Amino acid sequence: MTVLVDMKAIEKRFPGVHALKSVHFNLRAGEVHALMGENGAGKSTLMKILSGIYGKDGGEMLINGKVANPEGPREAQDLGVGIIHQELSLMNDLTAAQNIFIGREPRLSFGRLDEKALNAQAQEIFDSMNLGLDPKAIVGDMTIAKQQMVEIAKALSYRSQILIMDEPTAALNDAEIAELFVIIRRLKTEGVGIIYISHKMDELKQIADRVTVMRDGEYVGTVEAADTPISKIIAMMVGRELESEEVVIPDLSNAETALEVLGLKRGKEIRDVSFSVKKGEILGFAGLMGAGRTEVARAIFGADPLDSGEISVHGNVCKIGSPSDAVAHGIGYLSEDRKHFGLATGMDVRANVVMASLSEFTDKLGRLDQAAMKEVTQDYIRQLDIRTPSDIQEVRLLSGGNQQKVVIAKWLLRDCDILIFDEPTRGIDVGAKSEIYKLLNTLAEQGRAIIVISSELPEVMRLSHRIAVMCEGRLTGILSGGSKTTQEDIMHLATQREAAMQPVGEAP
Amino acid sequence: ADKMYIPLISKGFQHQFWQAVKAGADKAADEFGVEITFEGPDNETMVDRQIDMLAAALAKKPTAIGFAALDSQAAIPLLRQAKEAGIPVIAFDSGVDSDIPLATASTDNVAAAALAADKMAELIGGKGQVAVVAHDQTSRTGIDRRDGFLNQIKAKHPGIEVVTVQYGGGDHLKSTELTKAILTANPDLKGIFGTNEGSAIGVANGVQEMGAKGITIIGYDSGKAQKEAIRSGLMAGAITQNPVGIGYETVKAAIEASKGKKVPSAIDTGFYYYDAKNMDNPEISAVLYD
Amino acid sequence: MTAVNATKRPSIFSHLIDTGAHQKMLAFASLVLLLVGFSIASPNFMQMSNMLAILQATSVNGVLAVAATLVIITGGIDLSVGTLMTFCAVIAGVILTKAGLPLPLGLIGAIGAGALCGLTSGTLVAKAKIPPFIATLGMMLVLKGLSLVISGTRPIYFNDTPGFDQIARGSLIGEIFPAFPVPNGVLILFLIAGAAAYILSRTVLGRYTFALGSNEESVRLSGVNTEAWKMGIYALAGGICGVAGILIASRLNSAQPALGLGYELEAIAAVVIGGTSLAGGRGTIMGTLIGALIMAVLTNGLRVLSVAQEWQTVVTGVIIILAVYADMVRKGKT
Amino acid sequence: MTAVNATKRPSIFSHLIDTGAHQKMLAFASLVLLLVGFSIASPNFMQMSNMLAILQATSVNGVLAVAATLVIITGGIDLSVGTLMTFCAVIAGVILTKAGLPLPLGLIGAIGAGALCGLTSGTLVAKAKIPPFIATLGMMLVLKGLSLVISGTRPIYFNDTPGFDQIARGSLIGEIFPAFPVPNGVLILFLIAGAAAYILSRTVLGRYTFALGSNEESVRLSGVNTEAWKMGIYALAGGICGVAGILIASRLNSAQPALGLGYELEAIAAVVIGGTSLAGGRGTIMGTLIGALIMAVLTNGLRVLSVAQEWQTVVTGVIIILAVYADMVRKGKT
Ligand SMILES: Nc1ncnc2c1ncn2[C@@H]1O[C@H](COP(=O)(O)OP(=O)(O)OP(=O)(O)O)[C@@H](O)[C@H]1O
Ligand SMILES: Nc1ncnc2c1ncn2[C@@H]1O[C@H](COP(=O)(O)OP(=O)(O)OP(=O)(O)O)[C@@H](O)[C@H]1O
Ligand SMILES: [Mg+2]
Ligand SMILES: [Mg+2]
Repeated sequence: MTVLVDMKAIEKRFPGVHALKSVHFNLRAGEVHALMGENGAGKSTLMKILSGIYGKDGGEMLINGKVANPEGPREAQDLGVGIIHQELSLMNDLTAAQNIFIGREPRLSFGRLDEKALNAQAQEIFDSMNLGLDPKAIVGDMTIAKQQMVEIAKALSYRSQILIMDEPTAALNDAEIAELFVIIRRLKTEGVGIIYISHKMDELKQIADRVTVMRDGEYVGTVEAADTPISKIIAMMVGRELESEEVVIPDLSNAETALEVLGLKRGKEIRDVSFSVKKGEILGFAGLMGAGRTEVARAIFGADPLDSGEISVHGNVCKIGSPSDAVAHGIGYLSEDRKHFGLATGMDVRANVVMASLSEFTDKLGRLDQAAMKEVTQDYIRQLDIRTPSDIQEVRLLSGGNQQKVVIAKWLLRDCDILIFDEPTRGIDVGAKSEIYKLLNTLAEQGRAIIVISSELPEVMRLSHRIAVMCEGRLTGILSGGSKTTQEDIMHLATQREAAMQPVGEAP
Repeated sequence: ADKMYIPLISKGFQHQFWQAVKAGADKAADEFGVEITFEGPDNETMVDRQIDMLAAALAKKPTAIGFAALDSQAAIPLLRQAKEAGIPVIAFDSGVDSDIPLATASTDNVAAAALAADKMAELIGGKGQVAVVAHDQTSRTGIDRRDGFLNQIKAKHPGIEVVTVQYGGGDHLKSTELTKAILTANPDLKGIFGTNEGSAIGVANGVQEMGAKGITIIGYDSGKAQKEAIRSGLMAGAITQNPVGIGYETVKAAIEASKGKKVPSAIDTGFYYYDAKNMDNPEISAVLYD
Repeated sequence: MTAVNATKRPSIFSHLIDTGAHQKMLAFASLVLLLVGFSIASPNFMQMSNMLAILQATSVNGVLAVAATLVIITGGIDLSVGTLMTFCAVIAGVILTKAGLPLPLGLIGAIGAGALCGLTSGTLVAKAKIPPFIATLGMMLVLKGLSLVISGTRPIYFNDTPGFDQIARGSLIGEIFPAFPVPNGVLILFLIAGAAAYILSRTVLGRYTFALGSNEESVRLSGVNTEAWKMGIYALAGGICGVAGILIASRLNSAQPALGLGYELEAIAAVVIGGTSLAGGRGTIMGTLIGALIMAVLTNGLRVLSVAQEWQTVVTGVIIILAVYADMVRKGKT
Repeated sequence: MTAVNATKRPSIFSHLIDTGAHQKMLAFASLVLLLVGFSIASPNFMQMSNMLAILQATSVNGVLAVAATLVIITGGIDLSVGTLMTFCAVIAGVILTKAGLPLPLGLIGAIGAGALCGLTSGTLVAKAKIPPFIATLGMMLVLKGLSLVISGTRPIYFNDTPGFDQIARGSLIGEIFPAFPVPNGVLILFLIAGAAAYILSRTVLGRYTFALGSNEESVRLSGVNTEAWKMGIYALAGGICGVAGILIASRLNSAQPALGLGYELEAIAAVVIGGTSLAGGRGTIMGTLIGALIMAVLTNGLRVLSVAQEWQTVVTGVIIILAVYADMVRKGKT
């Protein structure tokens, strides 16, 4: 088999971080080579070097057998390297088609654009992906999942021989992931080499041919996916074995109701949603892309206005007009889109962790207690193992997964009675994930009511005491947690469109 | 020894009027072999900027200073500083509420504008509506010319009604635009007084663009465009001061004062009304500038 | 890739389109409201001659606002439009009057000088990475000074160039339809606006204008030579300022070297009132035109009503805020 | 989860401090370079009296720039600082001269009026969601008009308020160290700057100022009442403009109602030269002070050198661009 990429002893340093320490990596034509490692291991950095975004500080890189040092993405593209970035980088004011073909617009004479051809070509790509997106839709108005689809479409449109996918499925749910895998398999048969980065371990078995593991910027090893058990790969990643746990459903019959939502409505997005969560309970929310879970969460949190509906906290109806009202009532919401809604990425870790709790650190004159803020931040850095050179590193310089941990720390510190986590483990590595699961369980044990929205069914099933399922803005049912409920049960409800409106299974 | 150095701090710089003052000052500088500099703020509201200029001028340890105060009081502390340093100050264009300036070379703007009012009355037959396009609402020259005109009309020409006073900042284009609006609002208008060169040209332009007939335009100062408009009959006439004379006299008085000679405390450089008929008289053409 | 088909939900998309058209209609409505209000308040307001005066008054500021729109959509700002206009007028004066060259050379010279200065600003912004505010503030001062230097701090008259004043003041339309003597300046404004709108919506340059304002880094990572395109956009804007320079010189039949300061804020105000976001990425030329017209109608109307100058200023401020507030309310932002 | 402990890597922390300090040192170096250059070029430049004149010239613009810095860090812009200053001066004039009330009331009145106007702008921006550019442009016009209306379009003199002119002109320092008669205006500038720097770095208000500019939506979703805080910041900036109003009134011993237009650009220029980003989220008061000083030294130095006025403008433009370019180069952006 031809070797498309051969990276040897690659070195990379950032101020204060030795991000890559003599890393090896190679890619063959027609294979899917998974690159695994904890958050901050250096995966994205390695791929940015391959795609010409960063220069390397040492080592050698061969593309198609020739020494290559692409200076800039354009050169890398010319060498056949395409990349789907971990962080979405789209032009929000432009349409899907305009985004996909930016820099390569079909043109008429005199620099005029051929908009028709542009949209037609985009439609072609969407069709080939079996994706029902309108090429003329403005990207900024799309949900994060759809935006991710646009990114994928853009990368595919380059017809690169080497395709890097940096956590393409972080924002996708199972059905969408399945479609992506169909595309990947087709590309494989065409001889394209794919580098695949993901924190979803189950995807490895489905799609990867070989797996390279990195830890702390160092190369750990490369193994065949087919004959290596997942647990071994995890051990290579985290340096120890992780035991998997079963969900234990506590007896909550006597617990008081913490949050009750009645008849929540807003346009087409939320159509009459009612449910309740008890103290000490973890309520999972499952559903397909665009099911309206995020909308419900934002509505409860006061981030978006409501048409009608009633929200009671601890039995008292309350009027929530803004997020500050919600927080005052003890409700916290961790957004699914950390970059836009979760973090001030230009500020440091400390500022972000304390953002929701500043009043705790303020004296009567409005002065901030820096020492106390530093101390709690460093506590969370340890507790969540956030890889950062210090608590005053700017958040934008952290790896994606570590940024997510900062958002989690922010809400853990706020210590709300009712916590809504929207895709809390997006982009978080397996080791950290199990730590976060433990944390959520501890929070529940302490009597907090927790809502977890997740597009990963295993996660929902692993965590939830009860599972609410949504489809097209309606709550189609609430299932009990634990081993009795299967993935099929959930999918059944998640695809239950209109007509059949009877909720299945009631609260325990 | 070094040449004598005399900075002139004026009220403006870019306007033709101030350039003419500068020309007069330059002439005197050549004649008497002294060195001068000439500067002024962008517009006549910038009182504090003018004071910063005065401060910088003082730092240069000049022989004497020429100063056209934007505000009659604001600069007094600096003038006191000049006096303490033994630097004689000559005021030009406008006076200062202080006895520090040894002489003041200026035009009586109130009287000049009153003359414009008289001419306006004469030309429109003593009755009808007129308007004023002024260059500034708050500066000394703006106020004096406006009020000189208005008061004279009120006092001497009861048949004339001043329908509106509007301010175009001396900006040719803005004055054009607002003249057009005035003409629209007052179809029976007989005359317009423009209180400086930019205003006057704006008025002439606006009247021309609107194709209005029978409007008597009286301007202020000169400049090529205004002179031509007067020659062509588009404008009836204008008041001219003697800017070149102001500049010349200021520098001359400054030199004499620095030599310890006595200078007259008020140097009236005079003003004239000119129109197509008299503008080529040597006495008038001498004070007009392009 | 589930079958959440956007075309199956026409409501969302068509809603967006609706809102768009709706919005422009309503922005236009603000303008109409002003026109109607002034017509009622003063019988003199709604005359053909005054409407033409308003259009003529829009022409220079409108052209500058079109130039500013281009730069603002890229996420930049151009403070030099006013003094650049003056500079170009002075250049035309030097070519036509001082050198006595033929008219077309003067026009080309003015527009060329504008484009060159725009290119310089563009280079400072794109290559030297100087924030647009500072780069164009610097250019504003440099050009202000150079206009005075080149002209010898005195106006240059175009008396020796017959027909020069007809560029803005004459009326080709009036020759055909004597009832509508729309001045050529207005015609030129609409031509420039039309061309700019076409460039923005139909050409590669326009596409990159929006793309740069939307997410410059992503455009760069897509392999586009963002620096070159940005410089191109600033140069185009500069060239348009050159046209404004010709217009104002023609109206005043002279190049007034001291003019131009303060015009930049008026132009930017027209752009923002027209709904273009200062953050970049979105905006329309149509909106800018309406914005410029709103400003011109407001100024003219208050003058026609003979409102005292100081109150004119107050009312203008209030109405600018209200116009944009209405826009926000109908966009449902508040 | 290996133990990558932050405290084990002190080098990073100290490195960051180094870079920061390094940069400020270099910005300061630009200033020193100008000072040295002018001193060599003219023996008159480096005199105590001229240095004091430069400081005095910095005081008003510096205070305005501090106010502008606060708003700019939130990601906004304040075009009304200049006319708000004037408005506050007029208010002081009305209280002290027209109503003849005691001095402290006049000062409180001016600062209070400033804060109130700032609060109004803040409300327009935060609640009515009007873009800051438009909200403060509107305020700028409204305040310009109101200053004229309230003052009756003529200056109000403070001759009946003994000691009023000493607020900016007097010198407390000079009484203690007669060799350094630093005017009180300069002292007040440093006090205001110090207070603003303290607020920015040490208080909740300051923290939210940066956070709002960094990512407002994420702050809102953290449960912060962003509207209230933003209004607070604008009000604070307005109050600071009130102080500038007192300073300029004291320097001129009068409230000049037409003053103030154009001052906003100068203030914003000082802020941006000082390294504060117009995109919001980052900036320092120290930088702003240096920026204001650079502007003042430049203007004064060129005058002392007797550079022709038109060339002064050109050189100022060029040096502003160069100063910021140097900043970009050392930040490694180009
Ligand atoms: N531009 C930068 N400046 C400073 N440090 C950086 C920069 N980019 C990355 N790093 C650091 O380099 C290390 C590797 O980051 P990288 O993004 O490659 O991790 P990753 O393996 O992709 O992690 P994740 O799974 O969380 O995405 C991290 O410690 C990160 O903080
Ligand atoms: N900005 C927007 N403009 C238009 N429609 C939107 C927008 N955001 C969401 N929607 C629509 O609202 C509905 C609910 O979306 P939401 O993001 O709440 O779904 P979700 O269940 O959280 O799914 P996901 O797994 O994608 O987060 C979908 O129909 C979606 O297309
Ligand atoms: Mg990564
Ligand atoms: Mg969601």
